[in-house]
Amino acid sequence: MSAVNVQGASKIFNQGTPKQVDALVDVNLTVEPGEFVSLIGPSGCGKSTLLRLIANLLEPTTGEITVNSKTASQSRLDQDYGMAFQQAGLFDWRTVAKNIELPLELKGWDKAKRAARATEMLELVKLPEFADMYPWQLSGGMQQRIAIARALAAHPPLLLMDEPFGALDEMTREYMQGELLRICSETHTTVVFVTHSIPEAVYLSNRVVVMSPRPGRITEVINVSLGSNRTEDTRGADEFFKGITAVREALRGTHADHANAGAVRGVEDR
Amino acid sequence: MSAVNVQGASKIFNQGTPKQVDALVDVNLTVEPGEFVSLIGPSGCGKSTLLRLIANLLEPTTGEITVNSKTASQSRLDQDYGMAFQQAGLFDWRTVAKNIELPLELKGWDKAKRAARATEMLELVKLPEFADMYPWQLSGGMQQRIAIARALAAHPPLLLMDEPFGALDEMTREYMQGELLRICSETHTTVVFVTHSIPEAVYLSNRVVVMSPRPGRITEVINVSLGSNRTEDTRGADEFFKGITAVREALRGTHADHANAGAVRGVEDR
Amino acid sequence: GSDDAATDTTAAAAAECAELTPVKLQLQWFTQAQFAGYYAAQDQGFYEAMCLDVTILEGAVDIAPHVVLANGESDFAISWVSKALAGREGGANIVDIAQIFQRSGTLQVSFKDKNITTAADFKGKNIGNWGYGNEFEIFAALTKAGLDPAKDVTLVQQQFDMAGLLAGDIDAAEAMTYNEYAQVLEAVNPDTGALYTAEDFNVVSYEDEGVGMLQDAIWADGSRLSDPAYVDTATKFVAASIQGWAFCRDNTQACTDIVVAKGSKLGASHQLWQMNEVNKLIWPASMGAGMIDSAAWDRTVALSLEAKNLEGGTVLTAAPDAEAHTNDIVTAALALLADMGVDTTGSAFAPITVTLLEGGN
Amino acid sequence: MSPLARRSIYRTSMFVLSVVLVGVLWELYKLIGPEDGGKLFGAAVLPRSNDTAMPHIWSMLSRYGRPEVRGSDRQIWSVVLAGAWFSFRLSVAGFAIGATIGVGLSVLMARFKMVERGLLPYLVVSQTVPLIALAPLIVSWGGKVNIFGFTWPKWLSAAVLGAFLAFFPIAVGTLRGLASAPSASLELMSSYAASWKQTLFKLRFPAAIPFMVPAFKLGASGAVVGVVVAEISTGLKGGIGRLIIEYAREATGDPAKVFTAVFGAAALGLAMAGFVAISDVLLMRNRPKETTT
Amino acid sequence: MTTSTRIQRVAPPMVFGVVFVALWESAVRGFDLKPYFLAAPSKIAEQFVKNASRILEAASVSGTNALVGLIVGTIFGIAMSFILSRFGFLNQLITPLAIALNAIPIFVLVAVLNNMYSITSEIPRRFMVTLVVYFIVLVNVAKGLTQVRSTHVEIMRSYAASEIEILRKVRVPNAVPYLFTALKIAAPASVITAFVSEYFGGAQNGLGSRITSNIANSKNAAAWAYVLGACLLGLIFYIISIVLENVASRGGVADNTNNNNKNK
Ligand SMILES: Nc1ncnc2c1ncn2[C@@H]1O[C@H](COP(=O)(O)OP(=O)(O)OP(=O)(O)O)[C@@H](O)[C@H]1O
Ligand SMILES: Nc1ncnc2c1ncn2[C@@H]1O[C@H](COP(=O)(O)OP(=O)(O)OP(=O)(O)O)[C@@H](O)[C@H]1O
Ligand SMILES: [Mg+2]
Ligand SMILES: [Mg+2]
Repeated sequence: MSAVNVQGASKIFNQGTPKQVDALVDVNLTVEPGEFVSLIGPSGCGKSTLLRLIANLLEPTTGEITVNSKTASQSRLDQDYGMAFQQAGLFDWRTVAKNIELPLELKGWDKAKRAARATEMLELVKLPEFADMYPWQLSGGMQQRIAIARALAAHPPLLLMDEPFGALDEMTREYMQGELLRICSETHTTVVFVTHSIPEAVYLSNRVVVMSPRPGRITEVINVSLGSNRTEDTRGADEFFKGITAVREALRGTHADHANAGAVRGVEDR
Repeated sequence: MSAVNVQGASKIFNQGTPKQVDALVDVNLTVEPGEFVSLIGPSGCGKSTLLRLIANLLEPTTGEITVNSKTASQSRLDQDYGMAFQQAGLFDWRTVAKNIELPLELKGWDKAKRAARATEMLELVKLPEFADMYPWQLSGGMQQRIAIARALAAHPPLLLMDEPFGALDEMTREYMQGELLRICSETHTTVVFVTHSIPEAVYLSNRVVVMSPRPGRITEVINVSLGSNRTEDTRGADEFFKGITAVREALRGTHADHANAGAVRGVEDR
Repeated sequence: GSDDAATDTTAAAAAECAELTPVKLQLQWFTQAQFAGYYAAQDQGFYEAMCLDVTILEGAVDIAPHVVLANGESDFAISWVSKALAGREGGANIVDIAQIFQRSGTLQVSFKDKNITTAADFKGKNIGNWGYGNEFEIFAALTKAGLDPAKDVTLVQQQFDMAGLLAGDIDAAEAMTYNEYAQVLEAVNPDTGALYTAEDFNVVSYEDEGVGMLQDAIWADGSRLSDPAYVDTATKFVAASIQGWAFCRDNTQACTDIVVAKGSKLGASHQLWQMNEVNKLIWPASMGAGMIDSAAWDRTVALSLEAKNLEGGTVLTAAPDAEAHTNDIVTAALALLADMGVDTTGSAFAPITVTLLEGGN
Repeated sequence: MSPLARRSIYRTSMFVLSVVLVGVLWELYKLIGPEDGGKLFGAAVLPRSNDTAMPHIWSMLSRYGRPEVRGSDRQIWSVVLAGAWFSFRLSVAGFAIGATIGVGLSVLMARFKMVERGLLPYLVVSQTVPLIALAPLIVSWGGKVNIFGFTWPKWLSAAVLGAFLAFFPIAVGTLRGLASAPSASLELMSSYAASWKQTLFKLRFPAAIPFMVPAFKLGASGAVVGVVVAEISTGLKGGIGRLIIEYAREATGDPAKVFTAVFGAAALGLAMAGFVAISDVLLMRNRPKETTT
Repeated sequence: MTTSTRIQRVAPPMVFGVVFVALWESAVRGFDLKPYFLAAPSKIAEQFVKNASRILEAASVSGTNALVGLIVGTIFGIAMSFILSRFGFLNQLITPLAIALNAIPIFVLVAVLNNMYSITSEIPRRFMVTLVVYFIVLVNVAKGLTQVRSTHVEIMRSYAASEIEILRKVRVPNAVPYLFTALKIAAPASVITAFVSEYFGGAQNGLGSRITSNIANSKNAAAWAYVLGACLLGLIFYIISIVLENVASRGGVADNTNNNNKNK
C-alpha cells in the first residue's frame, strides 16, 4: 500500500480559452508510507499544483490520484493529511493560539486538549510568548512558523508542505528541519515537501523529485541514501554533497529546457 | 551626503500595553549613495520594521531618519525609492502588466511609455507571456517576480527590498541577483536589502548588517570586499567564502542571545 | 342645446379678452367628481369667457392646499374649512371666499348588527377615520356625546378602501356620501353573492347629528386681497366656478364624462354616483351657491374650538378673526351670474337615481 | 453558447420558476387557509384567504387584459407599463443623484475622520425624518428654484426623494468598503507617495467593491421606493406610485386592480436591481473565485 | 478612553448639530418662514418638552414595532443568507423575489397586509419592518459570507471541514463587518418603516399617526416634535448597533481596521 499514488495526472487551467495554461502533464508519482519526498523545480513548474491535486483541493484534468489506497477526496474527508500552504493564510480574526487550534477544533478536540497542544506547538516553533497576539502583529517568518505549527498540530499521518521554511533565517530553518525530521520519524509520518533549497531537499528527503517547467512534468527522481538518522553532522557527509550535486545537475537540465520552451501554450497558439 | 541615515532609531509597538513589543532599539545606520547594504538576522528581529522606518511607512518611536539628506517623509513624497515587500501584495483586480504599471501611473507617465516599460520589466523577470493574466493565476514565485518588476519599474534611486527572492528557485534567484546587480551599477542605485540567505547577502552587498532579535539591534557590520564587478565566478572566490563565514559567525552570536533573551517585554513584565 | 349655447358665449367672450389671466387652482385630492364644477367650467369654457386661463393642480396625500396657496404656488385652493382655518392659525394668510359645499357629506357607516345609530353608540367600538384632518367631525360628535376619544373608543385609521369595515375589523367606518359609501355598495356580499345594499348598513350622518362642519370652499390668498386686480380675478373665478357647478347640476352625466375624461381612475358608475351626491351637498342653495352661511360658519368654528382630539387638543385654539372669510366676492360673482341668467339657487334641483355596478365600473 | 449566456438563461428560468412557485403557494393557501385569518398562540399570524385580501392569481392576471375603467380603450397592462417606465426613469435619476451624493459623502468621511464623526449621526437621523414632513419643503422647490436658467421641474422633486432614500445605504456601505483596503496595500501606495486621491481611485475603490455592491442594491430599491412614495405624496402624475394609490381606493370593489400596479412596482425594482447585478458581475469577473468542487 | 479622545469623539457631532440648528433657526427668523411651512427649532423644542410624555408613549409603540421587526428581520436575514450561501439553487430562486418584494414601496404592502391581517393589529406593521430589515441584512450578509479569501476556504477544505464548519469559522467571521454595516442601515430604516406603516391605517397610537395628524392640523411645530422623537429613536437604535459592533469585534478584526486607519 502506497501513501500517495499519482497516475498519469495532468492539470490544465482555463482549458479552451486563450489563456490556457498547461500546468502539469502526465505526472506519475508514488510515495511509500513513512517516506519523505521533496519536489523541486523552477518557479511556476507546477509544484504547488501537484500538492493541491494530492490534497484534493484541485481535480486533475486527467489521471488518477489515490492517498492511502483511498481516493484523494475520501482521504481529504478522513483528514488524513495536514497541509502548510505557500502563503501562511492565517486568520486575522483569530489569535495565534486559536489559529493553531483550528484544525483541532474541526477534529472535535476538547478545549483543554486543544490549548495544551497549541502551547506545545508554540514551544516547538519558539514563539510561546505570542499566543495571544494577532497574526498581523507578527513578522513574516513568525507567521510562517505559526502556519507550520498549525499543519503539525493534529499529528496527521501525511504532511503536505509548500515551501514552509521559505521565510526563515538559516538558523531557525535548520532547527525547524531537525524538528520536522524528529517528529516524522517518531510518528512515522509521510511527507511531500516543496522547496527551492537543494540542501534542504537533500537533507530531509528519501527521494527528491525534480520537475521541469511549463508544461510541468517530472524529469528525474533522485534517491538520497543518507539513512534514517540524520543529524547536524549529516550536513558534512559525502553522501549529502553527492545528493546536492545530483539534484543541481538535474535542475540545470530542466532550466536549459526552460530557456527554450514556450510557456503559456494558449498565448503561443494565438 | 549619505543616501540613508538612521540615527538612534527605536520602534516600540503597542507601547504601554501588556502586549508591548520592543521591535528595534537604538539603531544607527548610514548607507552611502550607490552602496548595496543587506540586513540579515533571525526571524522577528526587526528587519522589515527597519525598512519600513526608512520608507517612512512607520514613524520611529525615537531617533531620526534622513534619506538623501531629506527627512524620510519628504523623500517618500518625492518618490525617491522603490520598495518590494515581503508579501508580494499585488492588486487582485489588475492584470500583471497593470500591476507593474501602477507606480508609473502614479508618476504620471503616459500610457505608451508605461506599456513599454511594463513589457521590458516582464522580459526582465522572464514572464512576458503572463502580461494579461491576473495575479491569483500565477504561482507564488511568479507573483514575487512581478512584485520585483513593479519595484524596479520606475528606476528609483533607492531600492528597499524585503526578502524579494525568498520564493524563487536557485537558478532563477541567481539570475535575478545578477540582473539586480547589473541594473544597480548601471543606474548607480542605492539598495537596502533584507535576506535570510548568507551567500546572497555576501554576493550582493558592500556591507552586511547583522541584527539580533528582540529587542532588535545591530550587532555587527561586515564589509565585503568583492569589488564592484561581480560575476558568476565571484561565487567561487575566496573573499566570498570569507564573507560567508564572517556573517555566519556574527549570526551565531546573535542566535545564542536569542535563545536566552526574553522576547515580548510586556508579556514578561506581567 | 345648452352645450352649444355655452360654446357660443364662450367664443364671443373670449374674443373680447385682450389676454387671458393665468390662474392656478389647487385641489385637495385627486381628480374626481368632487371637483366636477371646476373641470366643467374649464371644459365648457366658462373660465375662458371670464378671461381666465385656469390650470387645475391635483392634490395628493401630503399636499396641503392651504400651504400651496400660502406659498404662492397657486392662486386659489379648495379645502375643508376647519383644516384651512388650522392652517390660518399656523400663519397661512388664506381667506374663504366661496362656500361651495353647503352641507357636510361625512358619514359613519356600520353593519346593521352592530347597532350603531347615533354617536353615543360609538362607545367601546373600533371607530374608523382617515386622519389627515378629515376626522374632526368624529371628535366633535364624540365630544357632543360626552365620550373621550382617547379612552371611550378605539380610533383606527382606515385605508383608502373600505376593506376594514367589510372584514369586520372596524365597527364603524368614516365615509363620504359621494365616495366611500358608494364603495361599500359596490362590493359583493360573500353571503349572498350579490352587491351589498343600503339595508345592510346603519349610517350616522354628522350633518344630522348637528356636528357637520363646512367642507369644500374656495380659498384665496389674503395678502393679495387688497389688490383690486386679484379681487377682480377672484370674482370672475368664483363666478365661472359656480357656473360650472350649475352646469353639473343640470348635466349630471355630461359632467361625469368630463371628469372621467380628465383622467380620473374611478369607475364610471361610481363617478356618476359621486356627481349626484356632490350635487346634493351644493344644491339647492337658498342664499345662492357659494354664499357662506354665518350660522354654519360659526358652528364650524365653535366645534373646532371645542372638540377634543386624541391628544386632548382642539383644531383651533382661538376663534379666527373676521378676515378669515368674506362674502363680498361671492356676492359680486353671483351678481355677475345673475346678469348672465344662470340659476344660482337651484331651487328646482332634484337628484337622479344612480345604480352602482360591481367595482364601480 | 457562451457560459455567460447559459448562466443568464438558467437564472431567468430559475426566476420564472420561483414566481410560478409563489403563485402556486398563494393559491394553495387560498385553498386551505382560513377565510378570516387564523390565530396561533393567541396572535393573528395566519393571513386571511378571502378574495378581497388575496385575490386569485388568475383574477389579477386577467385584470391586466381588461380596460382600466369602463369605456376606456386603454387596457391596464399598457397603463401599468407606461407608469412603470415613467417611474423607472425617475428612479434611475434618483439613484444617480443618490449614488453621487452617497459616494461623495463616504469619500469625504473616509478622508476626514472629523467629518465622519460629525456627519454620520445626522445622516442616520435624516433617514428617520418622514417624507410627509419633508414633502412640503421639497415640493415647494418645484417651479421656485431657478439657478442659472435651470428651473426645477416637478419630477425632480420626486427624484430627489428617491435619492434621499438611496444615498444612505450607499454612503454607509461605501464608507465601510473604503476602509477595508488591506493595510499592506495601503502601505504600498504610501510608499509611492500616492496622493490621497490616487489611493482612493487605484486602491480604495477597487477594494471597496464587494461592500459597494450590496450597498448599491439597497440604494437601487431605496430609489424606487422613494420615487413611488414621492409620487403618492407629492401628486406627481404618470408614474406607478400614482397608479397604486388610485387603484388602492378601489380595493373594496376591485381588489385585483391594485395588485396589477403593485406587480408593476415590483418589476420596476427588479429592473433596477438587475442593473446593479450586471455591474456586479462585470466588476467582479476578474477577481479570484472561491475554489469549489 | 482618555478625556481628550472622548472630546474628539463627541465634539464634531455637537458642533455640527449646533451650527445646523442655528442656521435653521436663523433661516426661519430671517426669511420670516411661517410655522405652517417650517417650524423654528425653538418652537419644536418647546413642543417637545410640552408633549414629552405623549411623545414617549407614541415612541414606545412605534419603537416596539421597530424593535420587534429589527430583531426578527435580522434573525431571518441572517438565517436566509446562511441558507442561500449554502444552497446556490435556493439563492437563485429566492434572491430575485426578495429584491422584488423589497422594491414594492411599503405603503402598498402595508395596505395589502392590512387587508390580509386585521387592520387593528400591529402585525402588518411589524411584518413590514421585518421585511425591510430582512432584505438589508440579507444582501449584506450574503455578500460577506461569499466574499471570503480563497486561501482560507482552501485551508478549511484541506481539513475536510464541512460546509457548516467553513461557515462558522471562515464565512461568519468574515461576514461580521458586513452584518454591522447592514445593522447601521437597518436601524434607522426600521424606525422609519415602523411609523410610515402607520400612515395608511391601523391603530392611531404611534409616532406616524401623530405626525400626520399634527401636520394635517397645521401644527407643524408639534409634528416636528414627534419627528424629533422619531429621530432620537432612530439614533438610539443606531448607537445600540455601534455598541454591539464594538462588543462583537473586541478581538482582531476591530484592531486590524484600526491598524489600517493608522496608516496614511
Ligand atoms: N503591527 C505590529 N504590531 C505589533 N507588533 C509588531 C507589528 N509589526 C511587527 N511587530 C513586531 O515587531 C517585531 C519585528 O518584526 P519584523 O517584521 O520587523 O521582523 P523581521 O525581522 O522582518 O522578521 P522576518 O524575518 O520574520 O520577516 C516582531 O516581534 C513583531 O511581532
Ligand atoms: N488558478 C489558476 N489559474 C490559472 N493558472 C494557474 C492557476 N494556478 C496556477 N496556475 C498556473 O499554473 C502554473 C503552475 O503553478 P504552481 O503554483 O503550481 O507553480 P509552482 O511550481 O508552485 O511555482 P512557485 O515555485 O513559483 O510557487 C503556473 O504557470 C501558473 O500560472
Ligand atoms: Mg508554489
Ligand atoms: Mg520581515
